[in-house]
Amino acid sequence: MTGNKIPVGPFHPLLEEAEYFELKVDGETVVDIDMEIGWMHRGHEYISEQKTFTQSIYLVERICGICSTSHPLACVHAIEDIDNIEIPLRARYIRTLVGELERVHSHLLWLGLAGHFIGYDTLWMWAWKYREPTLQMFEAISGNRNHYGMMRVGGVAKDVDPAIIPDLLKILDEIDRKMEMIAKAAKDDPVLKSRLVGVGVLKKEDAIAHCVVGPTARASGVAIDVRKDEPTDAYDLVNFNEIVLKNGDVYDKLVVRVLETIESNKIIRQCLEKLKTVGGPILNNVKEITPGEGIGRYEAPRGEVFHYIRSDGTNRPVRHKVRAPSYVNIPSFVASCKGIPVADVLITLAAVDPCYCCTERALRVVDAHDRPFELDLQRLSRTKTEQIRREIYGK
Amino acid sequence: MGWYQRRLAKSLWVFHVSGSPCNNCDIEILDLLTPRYDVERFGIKLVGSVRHADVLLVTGVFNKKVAPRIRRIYEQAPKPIFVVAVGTCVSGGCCFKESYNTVPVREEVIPIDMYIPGCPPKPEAMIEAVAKLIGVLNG
Amino acid sequence: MNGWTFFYLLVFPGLLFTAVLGLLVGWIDRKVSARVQYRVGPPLLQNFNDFFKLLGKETLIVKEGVRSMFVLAPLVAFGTTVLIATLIGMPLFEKWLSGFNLPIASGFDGDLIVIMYLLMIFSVMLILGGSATGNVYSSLGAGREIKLLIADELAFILVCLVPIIKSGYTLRLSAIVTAQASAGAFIGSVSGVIAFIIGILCLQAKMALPPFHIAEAETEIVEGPLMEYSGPLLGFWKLNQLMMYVFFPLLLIVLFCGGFNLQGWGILWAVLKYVGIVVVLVLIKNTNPRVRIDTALNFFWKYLTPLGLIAMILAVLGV
Amino acid sequence: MDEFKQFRELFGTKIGQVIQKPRRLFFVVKEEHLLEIVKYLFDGIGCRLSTATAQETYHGLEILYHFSLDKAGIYFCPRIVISDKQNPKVLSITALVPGAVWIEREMFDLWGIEFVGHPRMEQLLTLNSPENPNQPLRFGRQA
Repeated sequence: MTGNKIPVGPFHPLLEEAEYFELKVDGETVVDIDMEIGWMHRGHEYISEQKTFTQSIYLVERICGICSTSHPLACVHAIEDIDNIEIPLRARYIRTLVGELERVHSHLLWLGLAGHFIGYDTLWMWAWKYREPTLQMFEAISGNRNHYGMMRVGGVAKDVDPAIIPDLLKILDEIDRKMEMIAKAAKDDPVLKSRLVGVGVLKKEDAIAHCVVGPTARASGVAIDVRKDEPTDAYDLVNFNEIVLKNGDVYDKLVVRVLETIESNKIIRQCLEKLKTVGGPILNNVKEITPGEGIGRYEAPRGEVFHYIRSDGTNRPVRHKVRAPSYVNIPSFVASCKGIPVADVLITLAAVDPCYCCTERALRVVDAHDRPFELDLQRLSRTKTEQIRREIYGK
Repeated sequence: MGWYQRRLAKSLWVFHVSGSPCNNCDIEILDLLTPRYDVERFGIKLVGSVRHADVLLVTGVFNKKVAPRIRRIYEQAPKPIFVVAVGTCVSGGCCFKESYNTVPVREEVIPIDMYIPGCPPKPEAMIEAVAKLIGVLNG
Repeated sequence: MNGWTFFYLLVFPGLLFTAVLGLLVGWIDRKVSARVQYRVGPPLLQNFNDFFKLLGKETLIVKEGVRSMFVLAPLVAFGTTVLIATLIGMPLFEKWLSGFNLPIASGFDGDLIVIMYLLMIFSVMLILGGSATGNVYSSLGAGREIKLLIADELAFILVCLVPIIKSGYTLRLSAIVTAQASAGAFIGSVSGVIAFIIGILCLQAKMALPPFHIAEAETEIVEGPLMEYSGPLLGFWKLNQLMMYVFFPLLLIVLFCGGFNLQGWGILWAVLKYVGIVVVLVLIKNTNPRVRIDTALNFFWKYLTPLGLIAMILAVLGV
Repeated sequence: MDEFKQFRELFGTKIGQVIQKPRRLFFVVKEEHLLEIVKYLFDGIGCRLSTATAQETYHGLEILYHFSLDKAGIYFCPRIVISDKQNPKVLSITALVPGAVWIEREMFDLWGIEFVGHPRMEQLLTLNSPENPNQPLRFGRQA
C-alpha cells in the first residue's frame, strides 16, 4: 500500500512526547530505522552553568518527569565525589527509600503503557490504578507526587517522620499483594507470552557494542547495575538480588522490570524498618566545594544516569554534563529493530522505556523503492496481539 | 449566560498538545483518565483529532523546533477553543527561561486562556481548574 | 402524502423519537463501559450536551477537499437514518397507533429491500465524507469502511432472507410481523436463532462498535473518516451513530421476535426485548479488543456467510 | 584499584598529567594514542563508553571520554585537548565503539567539534530547527 507523501508531524493525539521515527521497510520487515530527536532539547547544561549547586539540583530534577529523583541523586553523588563528602546514615536510608519507590512507580507506569500499546487496556487501567498508592506514599514522604526536592549536597532535605512509617508499611503491603497479581497477569498470560517472546531481540554483543544500560542491558545478559557495582547510599546495607536474563527480547524486558519492582518493594520494606530505629542528623551541611571534577552515577529505572561536574571553587559549576540512560538505549533500536515485522516495531521501541517516552505511534514508513506511506504502529501492534489470541484460544 | 455555554461547559472535549515538556504533566493528564480521578464524570473526553477538540491542554516550555507546529495546531482547532496551560513550564517558563533553545514568551506562540501552575499540578488541581473553566463558561 | 405521514416521519417513529431514545441508550453504553474499567462514567444527559455543544461549534472545511460532498455527506446520511427509522418503526407501532384511529401508512411491498439499500447508502455516505477531505488518515479510514461494508453486507442480506422465507416469501415488514403473530416468533426455530446471532454480529460491524470499529479507531488513525469534521456536521455524524442504537435492535425485533403488542404486559415484554439486544451489543463491545481489517473480512466470509446459507436452507426446509 | 596500577604500567609513557581518585582516573592523552587506548579500554578490559564531555578552556577545546568498568565500579577518563579553536578536528571513535555515534553528533551540534571518520556528521538536537543556534555552548555564544 503506497500513499502520497504525508507530513507526519511529531504530534499524535495520544502521544506524550514528540518523537519522529523513519523506518525503511521491505514488504513486511524493517530494513533500516532513523530517528530525529530534538523536540525536547531545553539546554539543561547551558542553564545549569548559571545556577549555584543547590539551584542546579532543582533544575536537574526537571529533566525527566517520571524518573525525577534519579538525576538529583546522580548530581549530588557527583558533587560529593569532588571532595569525597560523607553523608549521615539516616540520610543514606532516606535516599535509597525515595530512589526505590520511584523505581516501583516508574516500572508500573511502563507496564501500563506497554499493555496499552498491544491492545490490553485493562492492564493499563490496572497498572495505573495500583500505581496510585505509590504516589500516595510519595506525597506522605515528600509532599509532592513527582518532583520531590529531597536531595541536598551532603544529605537529604526532608526527614521521614517515624509516626507515619506504620501506615506507609500498610500501603506497602497493599502494593505487594497487587504486584503479585499484576506479575502473574503479565507473566503467565499465554497471549502476552507468545506476543512478546522473540520480538525485537537485542543480542548481548549488540548490547555491549551500543553501550546499553539498565533493564535493556540486563535483559540481554549484560550484568551491569550501579546499585551492585558501585553501591552508594544504603545499597550496601540492604540485601536484594540483581535480575539478569538471557535472551533480550521484549518479554524478558517485561519480566526484568516486574521482578525488579518486587525487589524494590523488599528494599523499601528494609529501609522503612531501619528508619524506625536509626536516628541522627539528615544533613551535614557542606560549606564550600574545592576546585575539581566529580562523576556521579545512579541506577535510574531506565539505566545508569551519569553526571559530571567540574567546579573551580566558586559556588557555580563550570561544566555540568548530564547523560540520561535513554540517550544510549535509544540508538540500540538500530540493532534490535532490524528484520522484525513492522507490527512489532512499536512494542520494541517501547520496551526500552525511553525516558522521554518517545513512543511514536504513527511514523513515516518508506518502502523499498523510497515511496513513503503512512502506517500506524499501534494498530498493527494491537491486531497482531489479536491474531495470536485467536490462534491460542482458537476463538 | 447563554444556554449554549452551559451545554459547552458540560461536554468539554480535550486534545493534548505536548511542547517539549518533562513529560510529568502529560503523565498527570493521563492520570486523570485512570479510575482514581476519572474525569468522564464531567463529560470530559480525550479526543483524537484537533477538529473535535474544545480544550487544548498544552504542556512544556516550547523549544524553537516545536513552536511553529503548536501554532499550526492552534490554527486548525475550531473556535470557540480554550487553551489551558498545564504546569509551570507553560505558565511561566519555570527553570528553562534562560535557555538558548526555548521560546521566551509562550503567549506569542499560542494565546493561553487558563493557567494551572504546579510542577506537576496535582490531578485535584487540574479538576479544580476544569471546574473553574466550567464556571467561567457558566458565567 | 397527507399531513400524518410527516408526523410519522418527523415525530413519532421517525426523527424525534429515535434521536431522543438513541441519545439515552448511548448513555447506557458509555456508563457500562466505564464501570467495566472501574470508572464512574458520564452523567445521564451527557450525549445531549455533546450533541448541542457540537451544533454551536465552528465548522472548518478543508480547502483542497471536495467542499460540497464534505457538507452533503452527513446531511444525506441523516436523512437516510430518519427514513430507515420510520420504515422500521411503522410496522412495530401499527396496532398501537390504530388504537387512536389515526390513518396508518403501514409500509409497502418490498420495504425490507428499501431498508437494506438505505443502510448501504449510509455507509457510502460515510465513505464519501471521509474521502472528500483529502486528509490521508480520512481516506485510509474510508478505505477501511469500504472493506467493512463488503464484509458484512453479504451476511446481512442472508440474515434478512431467513424471515422472508419463513413468512411465505413476503417482502413486507408488516406482513412478516403478522406472520410471526400467527406462527410464533421466528427466533423459536433453529434457522431463526442462527440468523439472529449472525444478525447481532452484523449489527456490531454496521454500527462500527468494537471489535469492528476499525474505521474510526480512535487511538490509531485518529477517528478515521470523521477526522476533519467539526461542529454541526460532526454532531450529525455522532447523532446518526447513536440513532443506529435504536433502529437496528428494532429491525431485529421486527424480523425475529414478532414485533410489539403494546397492551398491558406486552409493553414490559417489548422493553425487555429491546434492552436485551442493546445489552448484548454493549457486552460484545466491552469484551474484545479491535480486530484487524483482514481478520474481520475473513471472519465474516469464512464463518458467518456459510452459516447464513445453512440457516437459509434450514428455513427453506421449514425447520 | 589494581586496574588503575595495571593501566598506568601499560600506558605510563603515553599519558600526560594524571589525577587519581578512589574510583576515578583522569589522564591527558595525545590524539595519536587515543585510538590505541580506546581499543584497550573498550575491547581489552571491556569498559563501557558512558559519554563524552566537551569543555572550552583557555588553552583549547577539551574532550573528556568516560569509560566505565562496571565490574569494579570505576571510571577511566581519557582527556584530549584541541588547541585549534577555529575549526577543531578530532579522530572519531565510532569505528571502535558503535554507541558513540550520537555522543559525537551532539558535540558537533553544541560545540562545533568536527569528528573525522564519523558515519553521519550532522546536528543531533537542533536538526532543522527554525533558527539555528549554531554551537550555543561555546564562549563566543550569543545567548
